[in-house]
Amino acid sequence: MALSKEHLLKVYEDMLLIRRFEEEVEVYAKNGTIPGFIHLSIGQEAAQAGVVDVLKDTDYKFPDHRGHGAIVLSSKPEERKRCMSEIFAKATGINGGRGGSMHVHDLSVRNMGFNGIQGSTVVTALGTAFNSVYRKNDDVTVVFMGDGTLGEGTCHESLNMSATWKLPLVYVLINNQYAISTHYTEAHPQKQLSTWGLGYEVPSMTIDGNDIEEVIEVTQQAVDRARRGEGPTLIEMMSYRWQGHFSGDPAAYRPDGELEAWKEKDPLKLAKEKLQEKHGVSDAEIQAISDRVEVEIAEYVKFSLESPVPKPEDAVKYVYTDREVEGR
Amino acid sequence: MALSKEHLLKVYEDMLLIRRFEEEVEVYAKNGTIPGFIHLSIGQEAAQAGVVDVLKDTDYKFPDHRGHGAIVLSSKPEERKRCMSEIFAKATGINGGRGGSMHVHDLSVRNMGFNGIQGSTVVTALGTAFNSVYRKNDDVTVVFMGDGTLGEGTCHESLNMSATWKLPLVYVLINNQYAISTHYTEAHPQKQLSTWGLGYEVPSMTIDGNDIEEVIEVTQQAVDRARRGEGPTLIEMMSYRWQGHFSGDPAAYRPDGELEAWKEKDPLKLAKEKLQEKHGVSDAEIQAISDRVEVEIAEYVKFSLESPVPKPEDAVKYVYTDREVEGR
Amino acid sequence: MARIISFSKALNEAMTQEMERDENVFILGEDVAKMGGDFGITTGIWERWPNRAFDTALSESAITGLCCGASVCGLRPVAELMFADFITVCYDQLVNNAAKLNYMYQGEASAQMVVRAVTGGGIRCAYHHSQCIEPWLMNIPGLVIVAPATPYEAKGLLVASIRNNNPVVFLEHKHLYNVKGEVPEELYEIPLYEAHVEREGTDITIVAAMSMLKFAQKAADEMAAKGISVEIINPRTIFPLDKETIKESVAKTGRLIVVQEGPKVMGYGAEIGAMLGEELFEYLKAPIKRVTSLDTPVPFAPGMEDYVLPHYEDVITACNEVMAY
Amino acid sequence: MARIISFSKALNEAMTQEMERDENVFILGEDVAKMGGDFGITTGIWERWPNRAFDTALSESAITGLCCGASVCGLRPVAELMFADFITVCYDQLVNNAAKLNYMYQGEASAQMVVRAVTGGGIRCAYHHSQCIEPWLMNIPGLVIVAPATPYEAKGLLVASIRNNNPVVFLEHKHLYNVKGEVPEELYEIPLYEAHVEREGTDITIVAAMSMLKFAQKAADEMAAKGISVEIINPRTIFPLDKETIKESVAKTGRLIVVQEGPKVMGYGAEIGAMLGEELFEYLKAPIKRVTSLDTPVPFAPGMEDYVLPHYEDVITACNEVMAY
Ligand SMILES: Cc1ncc(C[n+]2csc(CCOP(=O)(O)OP(=O)(O)O)c2C)c(N)n1
Ligand SMILES: Cc1ncc(C[n+]2csc(CCOP(=O)(O)OP(=O)(O)O)c2C)c(N)n1
Ligand SMILES: [Mg+2]
Ligand SMILES: [Mg+2]
Repeated sequence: MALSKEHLLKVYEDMLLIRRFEEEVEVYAKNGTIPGFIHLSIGQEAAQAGVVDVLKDTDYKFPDHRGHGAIVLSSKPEERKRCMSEIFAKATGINGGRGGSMHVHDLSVRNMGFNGIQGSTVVTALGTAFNSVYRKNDDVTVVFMGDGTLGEGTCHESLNMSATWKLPLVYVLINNQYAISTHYTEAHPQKQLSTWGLGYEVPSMTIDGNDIEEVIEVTQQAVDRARRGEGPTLIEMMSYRWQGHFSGDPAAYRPDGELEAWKEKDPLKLAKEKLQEKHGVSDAEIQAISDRVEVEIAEYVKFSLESPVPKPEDAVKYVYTDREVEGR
Repeated sequence: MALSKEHLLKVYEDMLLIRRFEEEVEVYAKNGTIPGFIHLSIGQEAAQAGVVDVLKDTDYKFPDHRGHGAIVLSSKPEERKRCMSEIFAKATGINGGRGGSMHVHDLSVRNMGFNGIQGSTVVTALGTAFNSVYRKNDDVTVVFMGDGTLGEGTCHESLNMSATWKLPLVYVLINNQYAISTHYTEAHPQKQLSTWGLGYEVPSMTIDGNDIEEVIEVTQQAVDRARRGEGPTLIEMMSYRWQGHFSGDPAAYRPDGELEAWKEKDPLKLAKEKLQEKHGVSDAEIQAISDRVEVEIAEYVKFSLESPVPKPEDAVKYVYTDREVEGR
Repeated sequence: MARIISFSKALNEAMTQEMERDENVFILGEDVAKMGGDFGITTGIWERWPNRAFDTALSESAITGLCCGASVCGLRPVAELMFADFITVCYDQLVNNAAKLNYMYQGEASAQMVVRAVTGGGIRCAYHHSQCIEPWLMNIPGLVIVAPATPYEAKGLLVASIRNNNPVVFLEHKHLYNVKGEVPEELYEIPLYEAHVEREGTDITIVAAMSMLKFAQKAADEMAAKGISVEIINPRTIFPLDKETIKESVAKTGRLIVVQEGPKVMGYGAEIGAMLGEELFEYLKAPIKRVTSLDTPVPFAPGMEDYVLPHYEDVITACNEVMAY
Repeated sequence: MARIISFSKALNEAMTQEMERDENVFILGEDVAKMGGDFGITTGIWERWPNRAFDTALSESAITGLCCGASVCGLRPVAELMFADFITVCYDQLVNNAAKLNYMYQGEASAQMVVRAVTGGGIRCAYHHSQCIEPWLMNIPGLVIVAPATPYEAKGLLVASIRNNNPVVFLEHKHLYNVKGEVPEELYEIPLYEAHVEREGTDITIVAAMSMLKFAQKAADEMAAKGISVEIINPRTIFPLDKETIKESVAKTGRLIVVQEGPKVMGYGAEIGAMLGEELFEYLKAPIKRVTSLDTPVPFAPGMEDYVLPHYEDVITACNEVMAY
């Protein structure tokens, strides 16, 4: 599906925002400002931006561990800097700094956050999808997962149940070729992972996850189907992460030239070419987008750096809804 | 595949042995002699007898909770009475009475026993199959599972791994229509469960599990394939359990007439008809088989009833391989 | 006048009345709807609310995962786990998801779910259908484990558990299902986190939950005949423990016996014992005692299983020993 | 002369030398083969034995289930679980399968497997990558939990674990990987089930495992300067505990402090505390003390995480308190 010029411009800007967000996060992860480990989604912007573009604020989103992009784009514009300061472990973080990179949620836009156990959100997502059926509304749930995550037993239990009950659930399986160092063909028997979904008689397809137009088109169909109450869809989006598994992983397991080949399929480059060649967007317009994004990101970084750290003693808050836990 | 007369006679006797074994177990379960609960396999004799018929003593067998038939037929003839006395919780039981109906194993014939957690043996079976590859021998592993058990996440992890690594593993999925009270169409989205296996590009088929000839033919092919190192196969065998889920379950969830319709497809009746009509086996020959089986079963029962109970204090044995546990 | 019903019926009534009161409550699990549950506890619910009672596949992770997600949307799922031993296949959802949701969501949403689980031994079902699972969950802040001992508690604690906003693992001991007792018809809550002093006494404190309570009661009677006064504490909520009530009691008696089904090692008796050794050292007049199962899996043969399970006589021996000390 | 290597290297050497010695030993897990493990612990093994090192899918139940089945065939699998927190998704295979196999098979075969698991907090990875899991497994007879504190122990205990015929969960604390120490080049075993007296003393017994040992050592030094003599016990095998060594020590000192990472409630300190309250009551001169993490999940922000983890100062306070009692 060809997007309108306006639409493509919008998602191009979204993708650029992710790219730049991740690049800055990488800088501060590498220099030690950001604690813990960080999974970057550079190279996978189209899958994240495209899916979020299709969703409403009232749809439930389960980003995965490589989900900064989906997280930031799901957020209200004024909250985006707080997504970054969360990753910086700051008190202004959208979760007060207690979650960090792997656990950024914002219930006000139904970003449900991630759970560090791979495959866990894949079953939690059953619950929000079930809720739509129970309450007879048309909210859709989308869960992001990786090619590696498909190894977990929960994926089976989830697809089996959502398909049996026709829950409004879309599985976005970003096949970025690797689970840490293990290529997907070494962990799964089928040639394309989406074949798996067919075993449940669930509509399942493999698409170019770097082509934002294709991502939006196919996701829209799946979301529409879910909203109509016709059940789940599994979309395998082929893509590639440019960085290693986590920021700092040298990714020595990748064959020579593989990264370079995928850089040719850079989703931003593809979108930009379309904008320029098909829609006649000028260099100046592209530059203007870039400038806007720079301003935006610079603000996030500044905010993140300048924010105070959380109060240590707040660590004992919220263990129970109705009981205190002893502090020091 | 048509079996020879001798072969069909043999497996007919096998099936009759299961039938009579189960009928006696039911009597003593109902009158309280056998403790705990009992899952009977009456109606499913062909699937069990047929599969075991194909296997060697050196093949690994993982019976399921409804597996008395496969267990008894896997055993050496002189040990079969000890399978029954195990169910009777007797010291002479093949596991000293500590396991009971759900946990009868005999490592000397590679009956690996069951684990009460549905889906557990489905992953344990990976290990024995893996062993064949590691040691470069051609032992095959067969794991029995039910339609309900397919709900467990372990099934996915197992098939995914065995297919990726081409392990010599045959999944015998006895679809007896129900998991306790829940019909398989209410727990799974696909029309035939074997479709699921196709998602892994694993040869998967649905057969008449009450036709012992078909069971043997298809199992033989799967076992041969496994022995050749070509990987796993999933065989869905359609069948029906005549009794409720456990001995004592009134099975009120079954629609009127369903049981009667399946009794028409009694695997013993089908085999007997073939023997008589196609192979010209006489009533006297059939009677002779029946008589032999009666003598056999009567001996098992007598042995089970007369055996002593285990020593209570043996309960502390074998917790660790190299440490004692305190008794009373 | 007082109505006498079974523990099973009390549970059924708790769910039914809560479902009448709050349409966010629903039930799900294997065979809980059309059949009314493997133990018949959910009988009649599906007939009345076919859209609020769900039979599932054998998918305990999906069941509990669904509960987590649905909770966050404001629903109040009540799942049945059939045998508590099966908690092992959805352990992750309880430990790493449900227990931490309120913490992760900073109090904005929580896993306000109940997982009913049938616990304990004695029915000759061996290794995987006889275990006491509470110790496996008691190191997990965020979880609540509730353990009724009477029909009255069954109803009042289940109502409270359904209304509670934390994830509750609700233990139902197999041997209690047919026990009968007085249960008010109207809805009532028994507060969570509060142990109940079943009987006051001055010489020995016995802590005993669920089916072990009867051992404590019998022992208290037997000791009373000898002039020894036993105080019995029924924790009701096993985790987090009501330390105050236990401490108050032992501060008075100076002697503690924990009667606990399940292996001795790292049962709840361990936490109670250590807690007293820490906080009530100066009050202890005798060594603490744990009367428990042996440290083995649960075997099938009745004689073997009975050998492994806690023995009443050991409660009496423990009483005598702490008094003689 | 003495060779100094890291804890990581010691583990690698243990596996490598055991694989040289016994062809039944093999390794498997996520990224353990070609990449040499997420933490690099299995580096070089796949290069040497490409048919004895296996990268798997993200399927922890399949991995541990495979270990059980392969063990029964006489193999000796060594699986890596990456983060110990992931034990939740294969908890069933450890608790209901591996732990019970020898019992079920009446000693004819057992789960002679090792599951290596990277444990503990302090690396700013929040709720699901920072937990101490040993308490979740200590109520399960049949399991063994091993917890080395030094490079020397890492090698000797891993060798012993591989040779042991019970299922061993082998804990590797993240903070120890880079610690260096003396490690003999040749193969040696450190026996399981035996605690090690790290330092003899007469006034206070401190029990501390893995990375907590350094707190104990520092505290012992600090107290020694004040003339107080601390005995340090490193359990090495956390389950089953070497009760005798602990009892012998406390019989002498009369004072016990357990330093434990992970929440206080139902950590191993609970079992040790209760055991002493039972068996060594008359020797105790002061309340027992547990210095532990707070009873919360592990948060991400460094200040918050540090607040939750055990504090060294609390060890000193505990020492002063038991001496002042
Ligand atoms: C249950 C579990 N097992 C293992 C891990 C460790 N782990 C985190 S991400 C990851 C790889 C995931 O691969 P994939 O799903 O393809 O996502 P990608 O990282 O490629 O985006 C692994 C093994 C985990 N977090 N949880
Ligand atoms: C993990 C787990 N969940 C639930 C059960 C309880 N249970 C035992 S058998 C059974 C039904 C199994 O159905 P199926 O696999 O179709 O086998 P069948 O009984 O029909 O032979 C259930 C739910 C169990 N033992 N383990
Ligand atoms: Mg990937
Ligand atoms: Mg069935």
